[in-house]
Amino acid sequence: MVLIVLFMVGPFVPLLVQSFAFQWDWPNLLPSEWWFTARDRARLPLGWDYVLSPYSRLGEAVLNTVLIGSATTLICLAICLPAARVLAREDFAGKRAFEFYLSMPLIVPEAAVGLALSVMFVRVGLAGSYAGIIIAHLIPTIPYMVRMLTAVYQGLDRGFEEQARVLGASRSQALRLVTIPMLLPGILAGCLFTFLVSTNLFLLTFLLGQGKIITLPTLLFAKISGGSLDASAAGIALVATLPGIVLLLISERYLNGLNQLTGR
Amino acid sequence: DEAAAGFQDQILAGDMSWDDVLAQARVDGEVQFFYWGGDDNLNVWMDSVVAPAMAELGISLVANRITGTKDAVDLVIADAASGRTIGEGSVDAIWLNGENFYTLKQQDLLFGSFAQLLPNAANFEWDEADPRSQLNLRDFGTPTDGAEMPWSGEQYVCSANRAVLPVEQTPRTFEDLQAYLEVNPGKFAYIKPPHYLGNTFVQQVLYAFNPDGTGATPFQRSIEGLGAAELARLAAPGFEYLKDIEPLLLGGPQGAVRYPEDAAAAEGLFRNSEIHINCGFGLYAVATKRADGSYPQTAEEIIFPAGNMIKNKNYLAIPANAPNPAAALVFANYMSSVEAQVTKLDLVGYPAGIDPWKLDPADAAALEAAAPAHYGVTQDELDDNIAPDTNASLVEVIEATWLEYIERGSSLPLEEIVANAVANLAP
Amino acid sequence: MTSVALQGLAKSFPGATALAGIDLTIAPGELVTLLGPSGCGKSTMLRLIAGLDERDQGAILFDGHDISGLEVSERNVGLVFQRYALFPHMTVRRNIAFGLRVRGTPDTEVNSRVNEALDTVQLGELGERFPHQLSGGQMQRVALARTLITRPRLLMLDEPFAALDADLRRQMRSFVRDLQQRLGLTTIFVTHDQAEAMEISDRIAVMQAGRILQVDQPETIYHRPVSAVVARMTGEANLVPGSVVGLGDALGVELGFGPVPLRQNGFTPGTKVLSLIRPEAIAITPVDPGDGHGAIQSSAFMGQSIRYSITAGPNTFLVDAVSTRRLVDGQSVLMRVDPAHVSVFPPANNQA
Amino acid sequence: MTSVALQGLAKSFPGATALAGIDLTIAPGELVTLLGPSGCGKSTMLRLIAGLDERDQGAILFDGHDISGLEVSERNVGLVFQRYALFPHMTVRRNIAFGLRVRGTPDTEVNSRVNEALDTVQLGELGERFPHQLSGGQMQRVALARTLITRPRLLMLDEPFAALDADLRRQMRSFVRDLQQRLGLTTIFVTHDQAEAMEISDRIAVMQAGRILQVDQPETIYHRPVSAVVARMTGEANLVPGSVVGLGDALGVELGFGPVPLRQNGFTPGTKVLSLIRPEAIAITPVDPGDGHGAIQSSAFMGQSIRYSITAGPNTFLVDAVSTRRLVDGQSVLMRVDPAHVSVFPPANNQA
Amino acid sequence: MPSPIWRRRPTLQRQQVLGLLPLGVVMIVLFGGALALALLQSLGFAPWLGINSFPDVSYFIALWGGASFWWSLWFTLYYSLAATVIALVLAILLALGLTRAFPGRAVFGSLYKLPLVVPYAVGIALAVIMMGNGGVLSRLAFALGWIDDPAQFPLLLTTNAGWGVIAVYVWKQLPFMALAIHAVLISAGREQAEAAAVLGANRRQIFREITWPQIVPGIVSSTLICFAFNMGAFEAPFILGGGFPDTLPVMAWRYFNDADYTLQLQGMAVVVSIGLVAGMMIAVYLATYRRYERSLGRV
Ligand SMILES: Nc1ncnc2c1ncn2[C@@H]1O[C@H](COP(=O)(O)OP(=O)(O)OP(=O)(O)O)[C@@H](O)[C@H]1O
Ligand SMILES: Nc1ncnc2c1ncn2[C@@H]1O[C@H](COP(=O)(O)OP(=O)(O)OP(=O)(O)O)[C@@H](O)[C@H]1O
Ligand SMILES: [Mg+2]
Ligand SMILES: [Mg+2]
Repeated sequence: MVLIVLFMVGPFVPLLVQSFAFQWDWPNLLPSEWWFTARDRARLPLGWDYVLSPYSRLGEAVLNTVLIGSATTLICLAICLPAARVLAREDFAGKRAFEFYLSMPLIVPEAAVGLALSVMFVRVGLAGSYAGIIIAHLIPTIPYMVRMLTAVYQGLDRGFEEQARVLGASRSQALRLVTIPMLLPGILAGCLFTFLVSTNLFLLTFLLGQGKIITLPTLLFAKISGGSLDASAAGIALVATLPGIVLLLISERYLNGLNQLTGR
Repeated sequence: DEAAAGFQDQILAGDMSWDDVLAQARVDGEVQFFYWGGDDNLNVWMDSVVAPAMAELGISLVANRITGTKDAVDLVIADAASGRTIGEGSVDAIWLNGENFYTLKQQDLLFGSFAQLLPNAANFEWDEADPRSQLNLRDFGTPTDGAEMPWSGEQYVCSANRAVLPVEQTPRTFEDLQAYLEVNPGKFAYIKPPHYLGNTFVQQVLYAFNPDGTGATPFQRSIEGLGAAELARLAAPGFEYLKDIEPLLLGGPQGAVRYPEDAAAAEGLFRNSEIHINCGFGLYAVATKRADGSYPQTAEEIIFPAGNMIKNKNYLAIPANAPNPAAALVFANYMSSVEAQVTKLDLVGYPAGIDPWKLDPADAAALEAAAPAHYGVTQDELDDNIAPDTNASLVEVIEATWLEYIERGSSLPLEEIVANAVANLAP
Repeated sequence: MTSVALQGLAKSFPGATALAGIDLTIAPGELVTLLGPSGCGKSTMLRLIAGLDERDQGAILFDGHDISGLEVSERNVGLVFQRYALFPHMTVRRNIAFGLRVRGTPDTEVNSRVNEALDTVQLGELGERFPHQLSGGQMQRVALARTLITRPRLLMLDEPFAALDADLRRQMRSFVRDLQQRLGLTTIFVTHDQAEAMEISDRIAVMQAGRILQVDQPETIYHRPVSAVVARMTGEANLVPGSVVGLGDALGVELGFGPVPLRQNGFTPGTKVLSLIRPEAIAITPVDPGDGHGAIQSSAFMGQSIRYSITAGPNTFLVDAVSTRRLVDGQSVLMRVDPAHVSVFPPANNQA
Repeated sequence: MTSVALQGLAKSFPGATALAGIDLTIAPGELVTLLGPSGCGKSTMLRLIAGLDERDQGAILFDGHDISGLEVSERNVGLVFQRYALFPHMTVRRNIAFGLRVRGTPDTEVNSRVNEALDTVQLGELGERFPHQLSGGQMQRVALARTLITRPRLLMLDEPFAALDADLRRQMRSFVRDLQQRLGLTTIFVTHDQAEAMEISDRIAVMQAGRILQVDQPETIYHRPVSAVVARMTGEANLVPGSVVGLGDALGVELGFGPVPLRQNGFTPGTKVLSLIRPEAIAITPVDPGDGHGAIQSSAFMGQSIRYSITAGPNTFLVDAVSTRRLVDGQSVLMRVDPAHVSVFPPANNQA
Repeated sequence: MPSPIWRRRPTLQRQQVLGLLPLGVVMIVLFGGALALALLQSLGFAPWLGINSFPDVSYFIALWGGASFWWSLWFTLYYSLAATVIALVLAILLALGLTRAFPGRAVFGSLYKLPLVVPYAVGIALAVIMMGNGGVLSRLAFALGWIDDPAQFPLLLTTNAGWGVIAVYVWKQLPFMALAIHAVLISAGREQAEAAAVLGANRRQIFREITWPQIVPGIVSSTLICFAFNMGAFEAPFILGGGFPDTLPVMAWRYFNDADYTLQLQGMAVVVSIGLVAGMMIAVYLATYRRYERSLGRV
């Protein structure tokens, strides 16, 4: 157990060290010179100075990541919520097939979708645009959102809505005053996870962003694609970890963890 | 876009004053520039020096950092394929050279012959008669035809870590290197082709082992001119050498040769003394990399491979479907200004793309003053060992040959491999 | 106070006929209980009346007016579900206020009526709690208050106490009954517990498989069920096969311990019948072996009474006797039964 | 047949004392019921005996041997959970066979014993079904069979019928009792339903807050509870405050309808006491107004009996009378009580 | 004799359709369109590149005819499967561990989810810094005196043995699986396990007979998702893989980035092949699982 957790969070320690290193050569276990002692000599921003400067484009990447993630989440929610209601409550011909189709994006390679979409999007002018990326992000996020919302809806006894109706509430009042508030924790968890999936997507963003739209994963990928890691890459990797940590804390604190994620 | 097409016709016909171009550029308002974003120093310079300068001209510079120059070329092609012509594409300017320029040129996707129309064309040597004009007129052997503007010079320079490699053991030739590796197996690696740095290393090997002893010269010809069989003959000894040293390269002694993927990876190996010599483009690399911590403080430049250190230039090209062609021209003009060249040399350490002898003395002096220091070698020694690039049409063939012969370890005779590569690459 | 009439109400689901033609009239202020096994259509009937499901056939009349065309929210009925369906995200107060708020009642009135309702169900202090902070009985009372506050024309309670334990159930039973009588609410109560039905109802409608078998007052249902099925559904029952015999100028029925006069008419002697005798209707007296009608097989102490199993002739009878002193197994007993408490059913009737 | 002894058994959880020193001895073949409200520690006791939780203090002896050191799987006890805990992924057969299979019993023996067990619980044909294809009562019987097949030394049933409806519950009660007696199994049965406890037990242990208040036979518990608390927990009870009076040379207690001779000793006249009279212990006779001890306030038909609420003097009595004919509200009645059925408790005892 | 109905409520049918419509449209147009396009392109339909030889299986023939495809397929499968299996074993251990009470479980229980919420690229960065020959592990080995030159450290990254790729997958997916399994264990409660214990089952028997069937559905769905993802993943094998022969997604990528644009169709054929192989494996897996489920009475 301890080993497993060490395996999962332990590597963040050297990453942190690397981000503060100026020179850290093999076989030293600590840098021979730290970034803060070297920074005065440097003519251009080094390490964290670079990471936190506008030149690193980190701010832009964070902003894009959050923006795309939020928009994807909202649209995904708007599409999936009504569908989840039907899927959770009704039975209809072809339902199983439809549900299977909905989970297909989980098993179809991202590369296939990304490469095909980029061909499509170039033709309709969506490539390299926020709209294009957001639309593309819907594909891998929908299966999760639908699953989670369906589970949430299944967990909600129809009785509550019916009770509201019997008490004199109109359909919309029942939805507004009873159904939505009761679904809220589940909806939030779904949104959280969708946001997470979206912010973790690399290939789709990369293929459809055409280098014009950078997000945390694409920025970091560009930094480490050669298979090496300098101080500024380490810094960016750490920053790229932050949104996840924030979401994790929120979900652990307020939403009974990510447990709903496993829907069924 | 008819307006843009009109502009293109006018400017290329020389019917337009620079002031008109400037005015039109302000109308364009922005310029979409695509460049390899893997160098933090360059990024800083681009954002802190170039962007403000462009803003002063009323143009906002959108500097798109890409991981591979080819991505931008692909974009141009994809745009063109979906019917976007001048004024409608998404790329205004690309920092490129060699293959990528060759591709655009082949596909007829370049804006036109603009280079000599720019005011700062005065900073370059265009006289065919002067051999020093070669790098402005030809890019990897491909005539530039003014479709791209020289922007930066580069020279392939290797560095040694003096902490592990004493001066007296420093190799000057490939044979020296092999001897060194016999004693220190695994302590060298070159970047994996088709990365251009890897390609460059391979080209230098081919020059050095040219069986005719004519060095780079035959490699200046295009593949049509040279022919596959002749290329195979010229390249065979070089490839033999590459094959021979493979077991002595990084990881070779352990049975699994490793070619680093890019410059950053190679630098990491060099920092950790996994390799003793690191090669790449970068006349002033030691200075800049010592300063930013990516090289050990004991790194020095060396002369290797003596006489075959490829020197070239890289360029700014404007695609045929540039959305803001006027702004792109203004941008290209700025980038070849003395001011831009001086700050670039100073901050990024990229050698000047303009030709000092064409400048007035004050400017030339400023440029010289801005140049970072050399460690272990002098500028003259470096100047004395240069060689030209290989013709772009050969590069792809050589690259494919390397992949087949070295990486995949094909047992086919080299001639056949080269022939296949040529056949495959024919459109 | 509203009268309710169901006329030929029918409803099928794919694969199941939930209601097969129900006729039932409920007087204003009356509490009618639907008693029947799981799946017999009790909930379906309530849902049709509330408008939550759509009837296939028949009419639902409130005070003589057909309400079928009205939306759920317009019917103004109260329906308390088995598992309360309290809104977990609202405090007790807000739960109770819900019906008024959706009607746009002004806040001040809402407030005073909520207070009143809280008092009615004796939960004055718990207004600010959330449902999960309440006990089962308290939740049930909130559910009641929430429904009552809208002054429904008809109150419907669907197995409201099913989730409560035995004691609480008994308490809530009388609480609901008192409230209903005090407010004079026309009420339909659903249960499958006969004791509950007996105790709480003005009339009981015994249901099976989507039909009403009998509607009557509890005493009538208990003592004069129309069929053996109803008899079994309404309490422990000795159902003894036998035949009608002439007993002087009247008729009697042979039970295994001597013929008993029959209060029902219309049988001819010799007819095979099934006789119903409730366990507590048999009185036993210990006698010497040989003198009795039968012998005690086993007994179980049940608190209030002792249940004996007694073999008499070919039949075995359950007999409940008040638990004064317990007779030992094997004891011979004389058995007596009040003829007023014997019912017989013709064989045809035994199927229903 | 195993005897079980608990000695000073205690267990605390963070924030709750579940058991505060339990002493209890169970004879071989005896069925002892734990009766008590939710949270009084019934389940905890079973879990300690089974070894699922570890005791804080005390000893558990089987046939005089301390078993505390044994693993759960080595204790060979049977525990049937409230919600059965059938293995949903195994057929009925495999569920039942489980205990034998994990012991490595040969297949042929497993088979024959499973068949036997299926017969015992009368589920012969359902062997290939999965739990979700069974009704509640059937699941319960599978759970029983699964436990019985391992021939446990001690059978423990934790509210086994809580999830069943009233009728099924009554059926299962006698089923389990029969089985237990037939197999002679030492058994601990847990319930919070007093009627169930009365009917099924050899002895009842009445529990509250981690302690046993009284262990006795059902009759004793019902008629001679040691405290008012036990009285209330074991059935409907009239608990009337009054004082001890001299009654000739014996003692009596004033109940509101004349003094009743007291069968208990040790009280001095004038002592304030609480008297227990069960509702069915009072006999009433309708009389003319003015002649009676009290008047009927209200009545409820309960099937077997009619429950009257009768005011006599300062007290209100619940009286259960067999439902022959129902007296009207307001009717004056004479009240009589069998002195053998009156218990009194000293005030100190009323708290416990 | 139905009485007049004044106002009809909208039928459920129409509401259903309306509810499903937006989702259906997005999924069918976007996702379905992308799939169709990929398929078309792999069969020679790409008029925008001036190619239209549809239907034309030559791209598949060329692809499947070369040994390198099969090598790539092998590596793709190997990385995906090895990572999934390793992650699964660790995840089961972790999930079982988390059901026990121990000091610090709360922190522990949150900490292990960290990889779940960070991008793969971060995991790759961690692999680079830990596992490279100049990385932290190598330095630790030096500090322990096991090696004295980075070259002596076993090659973990950029090798076809794929340690780095597998490590990143495991790192990222272990929490996902553990979470799924843990959630199942929590919702299943301890009752069944306790019942089994009382019936005489020991720990091992309880795991095999009770716990395993409980967690199998969670295992299947999470391994399925992870395996499919691994089959199509690009970043990790691109950066940490051993180079030629690359995994199939990287191979597709290289085709797409080749100077020869017609190779894009070849790339699509690769991508479609991935989908086919993954689909086949998943179908077999699901069929096996269904059979198992049926034996457990779950339909
Ligand atoms: N929505 C539905 N779809 C299909 N069948 C249904 C539906 N609702 C009820 N039924 C069927 O209609 C019949 C009557 O169901 P109903 O719920 O009215 O029974 P009930 O008497 O309330 O039973 P219980 O005591 O279990 O609540 C049952 O056979 C049931 O299966
Ligand atoms: N695992 C536990 N952790 C903390 N407290 C517990 C635990 N198990 C039981 N308790 C507490 O111990 C006390 C006795 O619980 P127990 O389950 O034995 O009651 P019970 O008599 O079986 O009640 P019920 O009738 O509701 O089943 C209760 O206060 C309960 O809250
Ligand atoms: Mg119902
Ligand atoms: Mg319990």
